[in-house]
This record gives sequence, structure tokens and C-alpha cells, in this order.
Amino acid sequence: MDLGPYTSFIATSYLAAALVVVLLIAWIAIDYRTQKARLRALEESGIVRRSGRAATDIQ
Amino acid sequence: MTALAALIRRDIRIALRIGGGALIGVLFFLTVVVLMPFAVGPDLALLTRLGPAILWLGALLASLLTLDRLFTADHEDGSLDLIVMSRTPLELACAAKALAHWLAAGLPLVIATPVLGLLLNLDATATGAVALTLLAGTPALTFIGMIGAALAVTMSRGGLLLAVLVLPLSIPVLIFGVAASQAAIVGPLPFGAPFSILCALSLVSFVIGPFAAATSLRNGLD
Amino acid sequence: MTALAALIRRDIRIALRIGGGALIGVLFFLTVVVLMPFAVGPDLALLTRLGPAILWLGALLASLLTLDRLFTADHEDGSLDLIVMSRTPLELACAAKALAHWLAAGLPLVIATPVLGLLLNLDATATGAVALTLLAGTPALTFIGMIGAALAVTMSRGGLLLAVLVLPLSIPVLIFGVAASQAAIVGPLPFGAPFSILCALSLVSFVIGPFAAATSLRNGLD
Amino acid sequence: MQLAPRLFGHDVRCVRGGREVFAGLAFEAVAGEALAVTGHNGAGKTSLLRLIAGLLLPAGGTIAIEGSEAELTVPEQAHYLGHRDALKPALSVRENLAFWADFLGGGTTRPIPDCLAAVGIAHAIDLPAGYLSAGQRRRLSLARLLAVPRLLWLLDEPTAALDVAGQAMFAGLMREHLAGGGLIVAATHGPLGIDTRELRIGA
Amino acid sequence: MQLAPRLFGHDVRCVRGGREVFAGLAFEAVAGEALAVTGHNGAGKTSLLRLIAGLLLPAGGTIAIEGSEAELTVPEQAHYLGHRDALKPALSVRENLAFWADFLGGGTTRPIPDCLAAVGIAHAIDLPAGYLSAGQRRRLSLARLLAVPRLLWLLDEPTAALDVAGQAMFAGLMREHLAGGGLIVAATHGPLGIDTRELRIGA
Amino acid sequence: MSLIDLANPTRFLALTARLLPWLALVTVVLLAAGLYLSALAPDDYQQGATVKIMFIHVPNAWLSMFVWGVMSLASLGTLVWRHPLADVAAKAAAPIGASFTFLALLTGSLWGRPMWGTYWEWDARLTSVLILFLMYLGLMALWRAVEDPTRAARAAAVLTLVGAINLPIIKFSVDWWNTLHQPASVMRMGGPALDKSFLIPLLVMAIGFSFLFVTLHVAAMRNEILRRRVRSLQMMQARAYTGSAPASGATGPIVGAA
Ligand code: HEM
Ligand SMILES: Nc1ncnc2c1ncn2[C@@H]1O[C@H](COP(=O)(O)OP(=O)(O)OP(=O)(O)O)[C@@H](O)[C@H]1O
Ligand SMILES: Nc1ncnc2c1ncn2[C@@H]1O[C@H](COP(=O)(O)OP(=O)(O)OP(=O)(O)O)[C@@H](O)[C@H]1O
Ligand SMILES: [Mg+2]
Ligand SMILES: [Mg+2]
Repeated sequence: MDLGPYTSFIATSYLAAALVVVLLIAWIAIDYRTQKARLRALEESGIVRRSGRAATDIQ
Repeated sequence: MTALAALIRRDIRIALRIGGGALIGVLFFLTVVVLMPFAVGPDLALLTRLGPAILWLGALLASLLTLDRLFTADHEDGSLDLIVMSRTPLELACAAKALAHWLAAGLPLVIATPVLGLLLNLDATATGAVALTLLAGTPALTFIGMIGAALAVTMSRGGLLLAVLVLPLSIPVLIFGVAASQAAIVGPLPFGAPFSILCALSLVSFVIGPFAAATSLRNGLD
Repeated sequence: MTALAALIRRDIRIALRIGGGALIGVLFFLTVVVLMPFAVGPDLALLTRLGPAILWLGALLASLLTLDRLFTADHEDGSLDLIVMSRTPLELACAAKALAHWLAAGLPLVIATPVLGLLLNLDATATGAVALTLLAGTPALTFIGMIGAALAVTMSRGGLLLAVLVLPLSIPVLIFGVAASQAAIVGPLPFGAPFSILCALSLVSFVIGPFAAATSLRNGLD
Repeated sequence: MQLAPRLFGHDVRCVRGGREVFAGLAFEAVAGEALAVTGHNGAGKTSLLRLIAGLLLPAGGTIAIEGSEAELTVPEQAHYLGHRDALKPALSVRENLAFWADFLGGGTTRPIPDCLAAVGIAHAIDLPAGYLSAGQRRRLSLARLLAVPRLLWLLDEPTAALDVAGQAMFAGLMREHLAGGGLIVAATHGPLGIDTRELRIGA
Repeated sequence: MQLAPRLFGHDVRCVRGGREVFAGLAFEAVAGEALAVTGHNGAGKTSLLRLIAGLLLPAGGTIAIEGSEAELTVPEQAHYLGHRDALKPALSVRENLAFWADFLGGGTTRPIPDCLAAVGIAHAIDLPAGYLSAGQRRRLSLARLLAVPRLLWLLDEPTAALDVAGQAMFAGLMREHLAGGGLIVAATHGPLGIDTRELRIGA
Repeated sequence: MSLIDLANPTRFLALTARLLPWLALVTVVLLAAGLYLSALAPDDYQQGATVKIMFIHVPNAWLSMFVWGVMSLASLGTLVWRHPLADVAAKAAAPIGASFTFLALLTGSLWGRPMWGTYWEWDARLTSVLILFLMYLGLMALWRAVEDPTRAARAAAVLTLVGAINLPIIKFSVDWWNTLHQPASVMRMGGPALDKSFLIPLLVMAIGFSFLFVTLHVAAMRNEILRRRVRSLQMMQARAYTGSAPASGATGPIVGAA
């Protein structure tokens, strides 16, 4: 595929978009793990939710 | 009515007695104007052309300087609690406070304009046009800024964040303020069109400002 | 040393936490820069010429917006009493507070200058020159402003006149800062001359600022 | 014949900063009665007063006054006296009180000097409020309750900073208010000097 | 052998806002003793404490400590606990106390959690100070007295806002301080719960 | 399951746990198809291959405005119904919207360089996107500045709604401003109707990015709900440890507002 004289601009656009999306996904995934780990730690320390269910119970 | 008049009177009295606000605002305004010749060099024509822009920028930034304590001061000493509880609708009380603030801090800027116009080599028409647009536009700045000032109660301090929140919202006022002044000075567009939009913006802000501020105050207390 | 380090750490922490994070300073300058084209028009050449002045104004505004509460906040909650009573000399404590303030509000501008330079179409030399003058000059703004902040504690008892004198004092700093940047960008004057005056102003303010502030704080308590 | 006004709360729940302070609270007071809210530090006394004053939103339950002017909300019929005294140091004692009288009262007010005399700071009428001692400031805040008549007084540790004579004076004022058909809800750690019904929060 | 430290004032005169508050005041307290300053509202109790703390300049007379570290001034050997509590709402309880310990103490401090436990707010250690109730704030201020050892405690209505248990806890802390050779000057309207020598100002 | 049930955070977590994989799948398929189609798209006779930037640029530009709309709706939910899920939706959308706005700006400037010879021009449309970006950042700073999430949500809701009213005004005035100073701008955006060969890849990409937004938003909302749960449990924990306190902290049942 020949993209002409501006290949680098086009590539940068696509790569930047990919990078930003990957960063967003990574942030969300890491955040999810962090919160889960905290909930687990809290649960181990014996804290119970008002509904009486386990902290990590998200179903 | 007594209630609102009392509020306006109190706020103006405090502003004048403590001083800070109005004077610092005017001084900052002056600083901006004095600085410009050094920035653009000794080119009088250019300076004149930039005159309205400089004055408007100065006014916008000066109003930010004084706004951030509008509600936080009352919040910290407990007055805000009583104002929220009173039989006066909070929206009206907010509008009264903004009006008092404009009288104490915005009006001095309008009054100072003719003096500063001299420094910028503006002629009488131009000065008059700028002063008129400032008179019509600075209330809008105050009423928009009031929203940020009310948010500052929840945030527990204003400062730079308040400026960041408020400045983008006041861009339209700046645009039409400068445009109307330019139109009066160099043409070719008529002064009326941008000026009436400026007035319309002010009117819109008179409605939105108090409502938004009252909402965020009601929710911001604790 | 522990005492001063603790003071600096606390003040920075409060500034960051209340301001909403470390990036808020950068965001503020970005907003101020974005505002400029709306006033002077989207003329890149003109914007470039005004660039240093715009950045310097942003710096002045940033320090004014946050400085006025530098001591009054501590005064109102009683911290200032304890600071005055402590075994740390008040002059040093004042200097530490000013330093913390500069780190939280002045330094971000210096760091953000290269980014803002792009928007204002400044080339590398110009950006470097502006950043350098800001690095040398913004501490002076903080240390001079500190005097006014200290006077604000006394303000309710008639210190207004003195406070009014402080802002004009910072005008020379602004003027030489802008002049040095302009010299580096367009010439023909050498960069060195105004820059060394700027540095001299900073040095003077480092000495005078803390002493003046400490004196007025000691007299202002009651 | 109209019933005497009655303040009541029902199943009130309070959450602050994401934390439950109390729940299932019920209370009532009829005209002429004072309710003393007690409890350890952090139990939620101030929070309850602020809920009644409408300055906090209840996470559940209702608070209302029945038998009084129907079109007014509870906060609009109440005076709130908190830890912070709503005084501006730059204004004189007279100006401070006159402002609140005008702002809250809208005409139906008692003359300022009278109110100041009743709380014992008539001599300071033209002093800036910033010059007052802690007890004098508290007295000035109390004067606000006299300047504008309101059915319900919400008082948060009202006797703090008052000297012995001041506490007696204040007990007298409260007695008068109750005798006139008023209602009082006061958070307190010590005796108020009047007959009260007690509401204890937190174990 | 060194004498026990002794705080004394001699012919002290206080002028505030151009008005004389008191004059010719004399007082003294030796190590292990507490001085309770009493008087009606506006008598000048707070003013006296602030004079001793060096926060006001006396219009006449002398205040000094003899028999202690000579190179330190009176304020440098004192803790001042006023109406305003020197807390930053944005910082956590731990950060607030740690700051004052570092700033005032320079190393010679007691561990933060210990101090907080002693005043009964250990559970709130990581809460922002803005979330504390009035009594909890007061307790946090008291923790400062424990974190950094100082000879002289200047206390302005220290028991205000404390509940009954809190007052007992605080009396215990004062007793400990006195037993360790400390000095206390406290302005108060009520009983402090410890043996005191009384200093009455104003009629 | 009625709408009310959905609006319960616990139900929301349960439902989205099942929904999320499918959303992710649809997103991946759509974006892959979009990329494939855009690779096949012919060069523009004027813009050459750089027209390929459009397939990224335009969806992001659309979404940057759309997300503010989503936040405004959520803000209404916060202020009018005081619903916690609305708070969560508004908060989770802000960083995602800011990212899309950033991408629109970035790809726009990268396109601008070959087309008009400059990365940045104070053009009306570009400038209003920049202002939108600033407003996103300000909003995120506001979220961070308030510790208590419910109070932060209400403050942010006011700002979001005021922003929503102001954005059209800003857009309009910026257009006016620019035409005043610079008539006959160099660029022609939204020119004549696009040819089918561009339109189809563009639409597929746009729908793909929209699904990307929905997926990310739902996932971020889940995180936010968990974060709140952590916070309120921590509060309970702080309250539970009475320590050696003579009479402070709580007695009685230890419950949180979770
Ligand atoms: C930083 C630079 C740029 C920004 C912030 C920007 C912003 C936008 C926005 C907000 C839209 C959506 C407008 C709408 O649907 O009403 C848009 C669409 C579009 N932009 Fe840009 N743009 C930039 C640069 C460019 C450049 C350089 C080109 C090409 C020469 C371009 C071509 C287009 C096209 C073709 C559309 C689709 C128009 C339509 O659907 O009506 N943009 N851009
Ligand atoms: N900042 C000030 N400026 C001028 N005068 C003041 C100031 N603060 C207090 N005063 C006056 O000094 C006198 C003594 O005040 P002080 O605060 O010492 O009283 P106090 O004994 O502590 O009273 P309280 O029991 O009410 O706390 C009062 O008459 C007061 O009006
Ligand atoms: N602004 C706030 N944000 C979050 N939590 C708060 C806030 N203010 C108070 N709290 C918490 O709510 C609880 C009740 O506080 P409140 O002030 O009602 O107590 P109180 O009974 O008045 O105590 P005190 O006797 O100390 O005045 C306390 O545990 C406190 O930590
Ligand atoms: Mg309380
Ligand atoms: Mg006192």
C-alpha cells in the first residue's frame, strides 16, 4: 500500500489513536484490579456490607 | 426587597472597608496596560489597535482575581448557612451578591477605562466605545464567574482551578466585547450587531448564573 | 531544617490537594494562553510578538490569585500564632512559605513554557529565553507578593495603603522580564543587560521579602 | 382552634462523607418544649441540627413541623446558631446585627439597641465585631435570635464561651422563648439551665 | 541544684484597640502548678494568655520564666491552644499532627498514633480533618500538646466542645503534665477537673 | 428486569458482567472491519492518501461532542433524581471524552500539516475543539478536587450542564470571531457529500468507535462503583476501630452506606 509523501503523518495518526486506546484500556484494567484487591483486603479484615454480602461479591 | 438591599449594602460596605478587592483589581488592570508597551514595542499605531483587546483582557483577568472569595468568605464564617436558610430565594440572594460584587469591583474598572485609554493612545470615541462595552459586558463576567465562585465552596478553595473552570465559559463575552469595540473604532462592521449580542450574553448570564450558583451552593454545603 | 522542610511540604501538599492536582498550574497557563487570540485576533505573528508578555502576565496572575491567602489562611485558622511562637525564626518560616508557594504556582509555568511556546509559535531560542527569564523572575514576584500577603493580615487595621504599594513593585520585574525575553527574540538590545537587572531584582526581593513580611506579621497579630 | 406547632422527625438517617452517622432516629417536640440533644463527641448532634436546618440532606426519613404556617419550610421557620458565628469583623456590632435583622426579618424586627442590651453588650454597639472577645461574639450571635422572631431555635452548644452570668441570662431568654410558644432544639454537653426533654444519640 | 521553673508576671498592663483591658496585674505559678484564669466575658483572659504567648505586646510590665533554659523566650517554651485550632481541613488527621510535631518539635516528639490514641481519635487517623466534629477537632488540637513536650501550656477554654468523657481524659493529661514538672495557665468559665490556683481578672 | 432494577448499582454490576464481553467483541469486529475498509479506500484526488486520517479524525471529533452530551444527561440524573449511578456515569465518561477530544486535536493537526502547511491555526473549529478539551480537563480537575464523591458529583453536574448550555454559544461565537478576522478560510471541512468509497469506511469506523466508547464507559463505571464501595467500607473500618478511646468512635451496629 503506497501512502505517498505523508506516510509518517498517517502512520502517526493511527499509532497515536491505537496508543491512546490501549492506555485507556490499560488504565481501566489496572484500576479494576486495584479496586478488587482492596475489596478483598477489606473483606479479609472482617468488614461486611450493609446488605450483609461479601465486599467482593459483585454478582 | 429589604433583604436583598441589606445584602447588597453589606457586601459593598465590606468591600470598601477592607479594600482588597476593588483596588487590587484596578491595580492589576493598570499593570496589564502598563506592561503592553514593553511587549509590543514603541509602535503607537499597533498599541492603539490592540487597545480594546488589552483593556478587555485586563478586565477579564481582574474580575477573576476578586471573585474567588465571593462565597467562600461567607461559607467560612457561617453566614452562608443563614443565607441558605432564609426566606429569600437563594437565586435572588446570589444575584444580589453578584450585583454588589460588580458594583464594588467591576464598575471601578469601567470608570478607570478613560484614564487607561490615554495610556494606550485611544481617542475619545474609542475610549467611549470600550467603556460602553465594558459596562455592558463586565456584569456578564461577574455572573459567569459567580458559578465558579459557588463551586469553590464545594472545592473548599478557589485559586487557579476556579480560573480554569471560569475562563473558557467567558470566552464569548470576550469575543463580542472586543469585536464591538473594534467595530466602533475601525469599522467596517457596524457597532450595533456585536454590541447587541454582548448585551444578549449578559442577559443570558443573568439567568443562568444565579440558578447554577444557587444549585451548586445548595448541594455544596455540609 | 526539619521545621522548614515540614512547612514547605505541608504548604505544597495543601496547594496540590486543594488546587486539584499538580497539573492544574499548567492547565491554568494553557487557558490563559488560549484566551489571548480571542482578544488580539488569530494573527500568529502578532501573537508571537506578544508571547513573552502573555506568559509573564499569566505568571503574575497565577501568583496573585493564590498569594493573597498565603498568610490570611494561616491567620484565620490560628496556625500563624503557632508559627510565630515557634523556635524557628519567623523570617525563615516566611521564606519557606514563599518557596513552597513558588514551587506550587510558579515552577509549573516555567515547565509548561515549551508547550505554550508551540501554541504561540515561538521558536526554540525564544522559548528558551522566556523560560529562563521566568525561572529567574517568578521567584521575585512571589517574594514581593509575599509582603502584600503579610500586609493583608493587618489589612483590616488600615494597612490598605501599603498593600497598594506592593503590586506596583512587581511591575519592574515584569518589565525587565519581558524586555529580556524580547531582546533574546528580536534584538537589537543584548539579552544580558535586562536579564542581569532581573536577577538583581530577584536577589533583592529574597532579602527584603522575608524581613518585611516577618515584621508586618509580628505587628499584625492581635 | 389550631393545634400547637409540633416539630417531629421520623426514621431519620444521616450519611456524611459516605459514612453513616446515625439511622432510624425519631424525635419530637411541641410548642413550649426544649429538646436537649446529647451524645459523645462525633455522635452526630451537629449533624442532626444541620439536617433540621436543611443544611444537610437526610439520607432517609422525614423532618417536619405541623400546626404552623403551612407554606413555610422548616428552615424558614428556624434560627440556626452554630459554631461559626456569621459575623463580619470589619463591620460594627450594630451593622452586623442590623444586617441579619433586615435580611432575615424583613420588617418584623425588634430594635437593635434593645436586643444588644438584652444580651449585655450594649456598651460595644459601635465597636467593630473583630474587637469582641469570644463570649461577646457569642452574645452578639444570640442577639440575632431576639432581633427576628422565629418559631424554632436550633442551638449548637450555645453556652460555649459564655461566663456564668451569661449562661443565666441566656437561660432566661430561652425560658421566655418557650413561654411564648417557641420550640428549642439544642446540642449540648452540659446543663442548659432550663427544663428539657433529652434526646440521646449514639449508644 | 537548679530551682524549679517559675512563671511570673509583674504589673502587666494590656491595651487592645486603644482601650485598656487590665492593668497592674501580677501572677505566678511554679512547676507542677496550674493557674486558672477566670473573669466575665471580655475581662481579658484571652488577652492575658496571648500576652504570655508573645502574640500581643504588653503595654507595660514584664512576663518571664525563671529557672528554665535561659536562652529560650517564654513563647518558645510554651504551647498555645486557642479558640482556633490550627488544623487544615484538606490534610488528614495524621498529616496535621505530623506537621506540627515536625515544625514545633524538631525531632523530640512522641509517635503520632500514640498521641492520637491518648486523646481518643486513633480511629480517625486517616480521615481528612475537615470531617471531624467540633469535639474531635478539639481532641486533635490537644494531641499537639502531647506530641511535642513543652514546659508551659497556655489553654484558652480547653474543655469547650469536649464531652464528659473527653473532659475527664483531658484532666488526666493535665495531671500528668503537672506531675512531670509542667506548668499550666488556663482561661476557663467552668471547672477544669484538677487542682488550680485561681487568678481572677476584672471586677 | 425493569429499568429501576438496572439503576441499582449492584444489579448494574451483575448485568454488565455478562454484557461486557459481548460489547468488547462487537467493538473489536467493527474496528477491525473499519480498518480493513479504510485500508482499501482509494486516495482522494486532492488530498491523496492523507484522507485516511479522516477515518480516525472524524469519529473522534464526533465522539468528543457526543460524550459531553452523555455527561449532561447523567448530570441531569444527578441533580434531579440524585441517583448514584448517574454520578458514576458522569465521572467515568470524563477521561474517555477527554481522550477522544485529544485524539481529534492530534489527528487534526497531523492532517493540517500536509493540507495547510501548519500544525496549528487559530481556526474557528479547531479552537472550539481546543476549548472543549480545556473544559474536559477542568471538569476532571474538579472531580479530583472534592473528596466526597456525592458532593463532587453535584458540583461537576452543575459545571457539566452550564458547559452544555455554553458549548453552542462558544461554538457560535468562535465561528463569528474567526470569520470576522479571517474571511474565506483556507480549509473546507464538511464539503460536498462524501463519495461512497469514503463514506462506508467512515461510518463503520464511527460506529466502531462509538461501541468502543460504550464498552470503555461501562467498564469504567464498574470500576467507579467498586471504588465507592471501597471508600465506604474503609470509612466503616475507620469507625470500627475505637482504639483506646475513652468515649469516641461508634458503638452500635457497624454499617456503611455501601
Ligand atoms: C486540530 C485540527 C482539527 C480539529 C480540532 C478538527 C475538528 C473537527 C470536528 C470537531 C469535526 C466534526 C464536525 C462536525 O461533524 O460538525 C471535524 C470533522 C471533519 N474534519 Fe476536522 N478538525 C481538524 C483538522 C482537520 C483537517 C486538517 C482536515 C482536512 C483537511 C479536517 C477534515 C475534516 C472532515 C472532512 C470532517 C468531516 C466533516 C463533516 O462530517 O461534516 N479536519 N473536524
Ligand atoms: N482584636 C481586638 N482588638 C481590640 N480589642 C479587642 C480585640 N480582641 C478583644 N478585644 C477587647 O479586649 C477585651 C478583652 O478581650 P478578651 O478576648 O481577652 O476577653 P476574654 O476574657 O477572653 O473574654 P471571653 O470570656 O469572652 O473569652 C474585650 O473587651 C474585647 O472587646
Ligand atoms: N463535613 C463532614 N464530612 C464528613 N464527615 C463529617 C463531616 N463533619 C462531621 N463528620 C462526621 O460525622 C460525625 C458526626 O459529626 P457531628 O459534627 O455531627 O458530631 P457532634 O455530635 O456534633 O460532635 P461534637 O460533640 O464533637 O460536636 C463525626 O464522626 C464526624 O467525623
Ligand atoms: Mg458538634
Ligand atoms: Mg476569651
